[in-house]
Amino acid sequence: MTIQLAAFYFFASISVLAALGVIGLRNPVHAVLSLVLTFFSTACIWMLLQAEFLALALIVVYVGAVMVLFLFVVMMLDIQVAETREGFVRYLPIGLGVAVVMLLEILALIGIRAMQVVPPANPARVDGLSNVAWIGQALYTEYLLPFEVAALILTVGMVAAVALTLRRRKGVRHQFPSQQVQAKPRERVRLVSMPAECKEEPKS
Amino acid sequence: MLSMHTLLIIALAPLAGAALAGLLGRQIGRVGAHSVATLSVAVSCVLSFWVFYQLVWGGAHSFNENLYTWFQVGSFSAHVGFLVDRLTALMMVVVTFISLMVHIYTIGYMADDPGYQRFFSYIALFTFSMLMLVMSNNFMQLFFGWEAVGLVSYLLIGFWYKRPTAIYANLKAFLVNRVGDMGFVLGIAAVVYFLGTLDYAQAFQRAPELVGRTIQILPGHAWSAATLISLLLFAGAMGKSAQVPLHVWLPDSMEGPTPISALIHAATMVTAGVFMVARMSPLFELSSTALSFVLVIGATTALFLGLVSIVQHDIKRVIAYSTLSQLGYMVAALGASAYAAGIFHLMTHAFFKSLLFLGAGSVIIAMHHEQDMRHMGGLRKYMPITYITMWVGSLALSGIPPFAGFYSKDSIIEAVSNAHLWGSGYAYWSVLLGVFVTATYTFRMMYLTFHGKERFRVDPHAVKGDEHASHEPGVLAHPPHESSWVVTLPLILLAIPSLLIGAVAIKPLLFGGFFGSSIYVLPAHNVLAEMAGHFQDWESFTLHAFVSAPFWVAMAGIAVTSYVYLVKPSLAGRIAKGLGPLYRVLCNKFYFDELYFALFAKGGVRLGRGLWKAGDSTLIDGAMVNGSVSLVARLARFFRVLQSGYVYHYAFAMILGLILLLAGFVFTGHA
Amino acid sequence: MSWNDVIVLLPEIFLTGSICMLLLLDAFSDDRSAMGLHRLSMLALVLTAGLVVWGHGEAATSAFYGMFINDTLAEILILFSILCTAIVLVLASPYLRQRRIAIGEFHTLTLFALLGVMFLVSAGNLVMIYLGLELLTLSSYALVALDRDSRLCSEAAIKYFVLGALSSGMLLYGMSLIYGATGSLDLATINAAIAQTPHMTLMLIGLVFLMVGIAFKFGAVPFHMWLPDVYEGAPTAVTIFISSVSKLAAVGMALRLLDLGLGNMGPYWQQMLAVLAVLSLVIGSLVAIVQTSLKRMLAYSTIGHMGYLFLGLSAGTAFGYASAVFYAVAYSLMATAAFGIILAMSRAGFEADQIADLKGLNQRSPWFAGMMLIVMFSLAGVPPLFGFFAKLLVLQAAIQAGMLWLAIVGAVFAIISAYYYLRVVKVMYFDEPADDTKLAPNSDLSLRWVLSANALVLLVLGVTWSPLLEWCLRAFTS
Amino acid sequence: MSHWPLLSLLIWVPIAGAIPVLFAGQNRPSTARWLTLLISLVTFILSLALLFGYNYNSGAMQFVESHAWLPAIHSRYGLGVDGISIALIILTSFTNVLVVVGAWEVIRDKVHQYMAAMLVLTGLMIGIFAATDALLFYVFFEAMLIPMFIIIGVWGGPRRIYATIKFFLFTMFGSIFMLLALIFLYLKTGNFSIAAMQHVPLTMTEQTWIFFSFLIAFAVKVPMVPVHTWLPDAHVEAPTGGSVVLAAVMLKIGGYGFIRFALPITPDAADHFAWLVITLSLIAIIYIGYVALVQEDMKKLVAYSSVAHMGFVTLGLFIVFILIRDGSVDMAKLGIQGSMVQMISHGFISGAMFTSIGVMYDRMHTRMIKDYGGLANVMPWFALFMVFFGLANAGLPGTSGFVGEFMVIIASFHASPWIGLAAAFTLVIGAGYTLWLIKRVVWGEVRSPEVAAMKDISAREIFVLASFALLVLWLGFWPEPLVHLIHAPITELVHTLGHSKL
Amino acid sequence: MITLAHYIVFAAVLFCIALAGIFINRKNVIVLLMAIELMLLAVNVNFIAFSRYLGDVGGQVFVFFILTVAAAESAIGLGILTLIFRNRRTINVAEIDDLHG
Repeated sequence: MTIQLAAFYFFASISVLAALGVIGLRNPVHAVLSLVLTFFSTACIWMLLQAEFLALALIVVYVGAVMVLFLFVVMMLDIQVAETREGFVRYLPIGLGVAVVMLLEILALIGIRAMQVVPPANPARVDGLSNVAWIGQALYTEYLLPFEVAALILTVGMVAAVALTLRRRKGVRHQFPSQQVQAKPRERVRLVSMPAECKEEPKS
Repeated sequence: MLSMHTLLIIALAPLAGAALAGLLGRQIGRVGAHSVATLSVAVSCVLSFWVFYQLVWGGAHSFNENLYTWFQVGSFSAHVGFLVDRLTALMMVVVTFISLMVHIYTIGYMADDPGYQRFFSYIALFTFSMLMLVMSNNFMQLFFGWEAVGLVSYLLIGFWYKRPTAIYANLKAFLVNRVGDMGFVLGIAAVVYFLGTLDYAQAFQRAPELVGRTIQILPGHAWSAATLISLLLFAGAMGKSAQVPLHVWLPDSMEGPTPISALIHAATMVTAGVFMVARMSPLFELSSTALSFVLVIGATTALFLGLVSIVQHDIKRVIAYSTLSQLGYMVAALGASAYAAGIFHLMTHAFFKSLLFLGAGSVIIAMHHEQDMRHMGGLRKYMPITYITMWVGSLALSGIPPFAGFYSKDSIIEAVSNAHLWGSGYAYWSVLLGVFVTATYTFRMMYLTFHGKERFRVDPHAVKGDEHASHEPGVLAHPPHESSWVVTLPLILLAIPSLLIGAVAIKPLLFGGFFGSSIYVLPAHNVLAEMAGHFQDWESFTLHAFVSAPFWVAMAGIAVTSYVYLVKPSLAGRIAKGLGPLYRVLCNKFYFDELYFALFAKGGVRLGRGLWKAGDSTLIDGAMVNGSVSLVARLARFFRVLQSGYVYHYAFAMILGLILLLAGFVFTGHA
Repeated sequence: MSWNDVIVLLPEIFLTGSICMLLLLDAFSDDRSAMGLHRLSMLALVLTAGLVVWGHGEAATSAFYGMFINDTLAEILILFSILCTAIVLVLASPYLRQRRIAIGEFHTLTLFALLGVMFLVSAGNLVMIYLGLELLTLSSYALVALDRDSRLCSEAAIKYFVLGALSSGMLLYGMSLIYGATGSLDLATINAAIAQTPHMTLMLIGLVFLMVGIAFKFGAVPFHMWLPDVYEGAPTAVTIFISSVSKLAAVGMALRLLDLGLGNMGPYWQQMLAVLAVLSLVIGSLVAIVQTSLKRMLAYSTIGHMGYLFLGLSAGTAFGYASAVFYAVAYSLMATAAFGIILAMSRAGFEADQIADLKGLNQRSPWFAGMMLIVMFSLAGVPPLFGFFAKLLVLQAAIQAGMLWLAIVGAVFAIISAYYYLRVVKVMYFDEPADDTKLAPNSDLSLRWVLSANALVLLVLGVTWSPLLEWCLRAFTS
Repeated sequence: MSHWPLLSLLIWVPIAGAIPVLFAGQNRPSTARWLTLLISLVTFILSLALLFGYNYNSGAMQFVESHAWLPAIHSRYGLGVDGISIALIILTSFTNVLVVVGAWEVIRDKVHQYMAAMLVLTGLMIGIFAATDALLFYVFFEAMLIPMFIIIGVWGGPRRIYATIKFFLFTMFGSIFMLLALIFLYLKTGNFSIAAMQHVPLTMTEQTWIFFSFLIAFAVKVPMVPVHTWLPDAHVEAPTGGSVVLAAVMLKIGGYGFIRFALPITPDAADHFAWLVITLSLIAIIYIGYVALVQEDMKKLVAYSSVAHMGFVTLGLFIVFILIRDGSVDMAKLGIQGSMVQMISHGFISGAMFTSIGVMYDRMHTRMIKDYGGLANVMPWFALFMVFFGLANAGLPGTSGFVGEFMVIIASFHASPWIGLAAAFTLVIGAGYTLWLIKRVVWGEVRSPEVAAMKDISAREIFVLASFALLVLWLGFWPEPLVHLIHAPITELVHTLGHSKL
Repeated sequence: MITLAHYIVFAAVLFCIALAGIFINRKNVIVLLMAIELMLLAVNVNFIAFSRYLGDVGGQVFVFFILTVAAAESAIGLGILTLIFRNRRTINVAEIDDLHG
């Protein structure tokens, strides 16, 4: 067992455990933190794959921005922890069962044996490029159009987030002291005549 | 010579009369209606006589021409056309003459009926239909006339459509006839099948080809083609001519006005079956099986339905059952291959039976629509003309020489006795005993009606208002009186042939080769030819009667009846009581009606309802249609529940789908 | 990259520019009724359509290293997407105004979604598929949630979002496996590599995962669960968009992935599609019967219709693809009309989305009842309406491909599905109006005109659709 | 005349005519009525024009029109008629006139829509009979359901919704399989021309599948047992005009379909399964006869009698195979002739029967037999017609009802005496249910004060009934013109059927 | 050595955990969103691994886009989440079932 392999097992087991924590932990805050841990350890695995740029991006973009956003929302919404456990245990066996079946199917089909190959030499290294340069070159030539479209997607994300959450404060009730002062008794009490009883409408 | 135009006028004049009287009845009024109808029939009658004259004495040949093509499919075609030979001409004369008599009679009989115009329209239409039937030169047109007379019969039986019994009777009449017609149509189909044509002339010409041809009706059972055709055709005759077991409609048909009973249900329409069989003689002759069948049926009808007549109280029903019995004689004659005798009896019967019916009608008018003989008696002094003419008819019916009926009936009995077919022994005894029965019921009727004590009383206050309203039986508002001349004139005019026609016609009709080629008899079957050997003239025939069995049998019947009804009136009741079970069977007409009602009417309705409920409602709509609908609905509701609204269920469904796709396609697909 | 690439991309670029303009205009304008915005959007759509037509040549061209493909298929789908979007915008304007839903955002998001469709159906690369799809779906999520104060809208949005993300996760997983098996993201290269790949099982799993993503987009059973809830919960204007433009996009995506990318695995995915088709026909047709909500019923009917569309796709022949595209076009035109009439009948506070709400429409508004009649019979597949011929073609494709049993299943469920369309007609024509205040169609004139034209087109196209089919066939026979 | 697109006019005049009628609107009913009548009359006269330009000696399609329609799938706008089509087209346009007149005052609500629906229906039905392109045929065949669906659903009786949906789904159920068959045939022949389909060789397996597709489609339409149950329901609930069209024309489409499609396209399969159809036909004649006997609703009774009568149509068509096998070509022709005559005749008679029931319904608002009785007392003219049509329905010679039955019975006796026997049973059972109905409704004492208050028929009603009656009589006394009209195509058909496609 | 299989298995495990997280979740919507992030993570692992072993840059570029899109997606998802919370005062998925049938 090489050191890489040991590192892989280490990070992979942390990742998996943390992932289980994400879906299993009672407190959403803990779940988010658990997800952060998963990301971290997975980023390390990516490092093992010599994908340095993406590993860093994962930490910076995800852990740094997205997860914080999650955390922020969790805090803001002030969710009660108690209400969130019902049914979990009851559905756990079947859920796990299905997940395991799924996993077994995938694994059985992927053909693990055929995949027990060692990686070739890193083409970037061979060309003397860094991982970042390697990606960057592809991104600005071959993948230019997707890159632009990705920009559009981010714009949509922004527009959508604004459209969904930005409030122009319509529903809020403000006090208008000047109007209150000018109020007259007639405006305060309104007499409404109503029938003494209401007939039961026969429900069809 | 005969021309198409003449024949067309004969046939269509009554139709025109019917249309005018029917459709414009309100406009032309009662007088207009009866004038038009009577006149049209009179034209037909006169021309028919002329045709008859031309054919018999004028030397004209038979007429056979098509008028127009009804349809033509490939080489198979149906036409409308006329075949007028002596047989036809005789029928035309009988039909139009009696029809004319009935028209005249009706003017008086129906004088105060609200449906006067309608009635004239119907009987004129009947004349047309009957003429189409007898004048036809092909099976299709024959069937047309056949059904058309049935239609008019239906309409006329139900003429008083408010009466529940009348509309019951007409439905029954139509349906029973239809059973026969079903056979008839199949018979026609069989004719087409074997002979390939609907035309009489061609069919008869090809008839010999039938010999030896068979058809497999049931696997392994070969039927002679001629037998099949004949039996099927005869089924039609059984319906129309009311032979056992399809006779049940005829007594009920007396619900119609009396002139109709005379015209249709005694003289003309019911004899269509006899006519038809005579017409088809080239076919029937080829099958002795069929002839035996015809013979047995006819003889049975003659005897057993005559018996029923003895116990009837309704004057018209007595005559009706008598008609059945006499039709049986005619059919028996046909079965014995004595077609001419059958036609001869048909003719004499037409005269005397319509005479009897019209006479009965006259009595009924006098009795203010009372028909029960138990409330009559001693009428002879009130209505002498009716009395006398009816006696003429009765004697003719009973076969007393020298009245017309004697000649025809006696020759039938002799013919049957000479027949060699299977069942002819039975037939002979039946027709012979039938003579006794005939005399019995005829004289009983005459005695009960015209002789003895008056069993009615006259009470001017008993009846108020409507004449037709039912009133206490046996109570009359006015004393009975003789009918007006329009009623009695036909009686007299019919009495004359009833008296004379037998003596006049026997020689030419039976032994003189009158029918020529119209009727075909195999030499082996030709009983009349045998009889012709010792026939000299009508006088000797008459004298011979006094040493023959039928005459003395008739006399015995008369003697018994006279004793019972004239000498000892109380005896009748005692006899009835003494013969309890037999009497009841006769009163209930051998339970035919009950049986048929239970089996076909009720049974049919029950079967229909059962099929409807079980088939349409339960099986098709219930199980197949609504079953699949409810299955769909149940499935739909089930699947709907799956759409629970919980996002994790949705996700679960997706993942399950994924797993199944993986399992299904990758495991199996790749292996 | 060259100028040529830019020219090929001109419609997209123009539309992007227009959207940016609109965004700015919306942000800095006070005109809350946003008529100006609306007119500009329409203008942008018309011009984009013009550019699409102008830029299209006979032969297929690709740009940006095969990322972008400009061919007849893309042209058809884009043009009809633009048409449907335009219909949506016209119909939505009064609707949004009455409910005070942000018109500016609606317009921009809708156009973004359209842009996504344009990229998606022109994609020549898995990356472009993914990005186009996400551009479309992210906009759609936001559109569904746009009526912010509505409980139902937000519920629909979260369901749509979660399940949509799940499906795109699966799609990505499939893409990753296919990438792993073939070593390429370019669709044509993938297809070429299938023959030599040693990882056939990997391809197959990838295919299954891809299929999930595709089926989800169509709403095929069992990946359909989002569809009724979203259709019902979303604002009607958005429902129109999702039911029409999204389906056009889905068929484009399916054809790009399955035909262009995995055409050499045809036998596998044809079988899969056939199974999904049957399931969709069954569930869609059956569950629609028991619905009381019109929108929901139409949603289930959509599932059934997607089953028919799959009949064409699963045939795997040029004619089958053409018939599927034809079906998508027909369906989207029917959907805009059907939901459009619901929209026209609704007012703020009364959504007219229950079947019973249409009671006695014939007495209130015979014209719209007649239009709805046309639409319903067209959906039911009764000739001479457009919907019938769409069914005819997919059935033909199925039979031609030897899948007679599939055609028979389709035929049987056509009968069952006819029932619920009839029910709508029944309510409109045979029932008395329940309450005389309801059921006045919206008085907006352009809405009425567009809707009427939309419905009548189903009748007119019903007997003159031949060029459309020829056009679709051209997309696959070049 | 020949260069006029006569058939197109026949189809499109009524359909286009529906538009102005529709625009006459709710508030101008009499405009709508007169306009409709005018259009109907024009259509009728145009249809009569077919008779004059028709070459009686040719079995080929005449008045042919053919234009490109859907080149993408090689479907053409192809029209053409032979004698069979002409007979049915005239029946359609004629019935339409009478229906319009019959509905004059009866339909009061939404007159314009009713009239427009009737016109559209007429145009579509004419289209069915005139189409020589299978797809075009199918389009008309299905499209026709829409107006009928509306007619029953809007102007029908209390259970109209059940009835109309049942009607629609049953018919669609049948036709959708036919569509599959047509597509299959299209793929075989490369176009949708019916003539081409008739000539394309097919294996027995193919023929069997196709035959059953057609069988389902047309059996529903005819209707044959056991897919007939939509008919009683639809008839009972439909307004009078709807019932008349349904019975008089729509059922004929089934028979027409057999003649045009099922028999010539799949002769061998039809031959092979003729026993099945014959059995079903005989069941229809006997079983349905009994079922009709016990109906309590007049319309239902007549509807069932329609099923029984249409049994003769299918019987006549399928005994042909036995006859051809036996070499009785003339009898085979007779069988088909009988079917055709029966179809036309049934059009008149059932149309008249439903009109009569409508007349009663308009006065009493009930169709239950037990509510009536003794109509002859208060409505003598009506009674005349009712009895007349009743007897015609029972197949009395001299009326059209007899001719077809007579022909079919004769032909079927040729095929087998047992078939003949079973078919002839209609003489009894048909008379049974019809005359029992007449007895209970027309004859007898006036049943109730409501009946006593009924007024005899108006001139308008007399016109309608008398028109039917004249035709019934005409066909009964002289069927040759009709027989001659359809003779050439039938000869051709029998010739086709005599040759195996295998 | 670490083989490709290691990474693929690892990704598959993560992927299945994410799936399980989605459908056995009876808690709040946030966990759903996080499970989706996990799923994307699994996909990314796949891509990077394949990219490495194929020596092709495409996989890594794809991951770049996935990360980008996921960010936008999170923004929208959280936006919707807040809407839900605002309208219903809960984000419990078991209570969000107004739309069903």
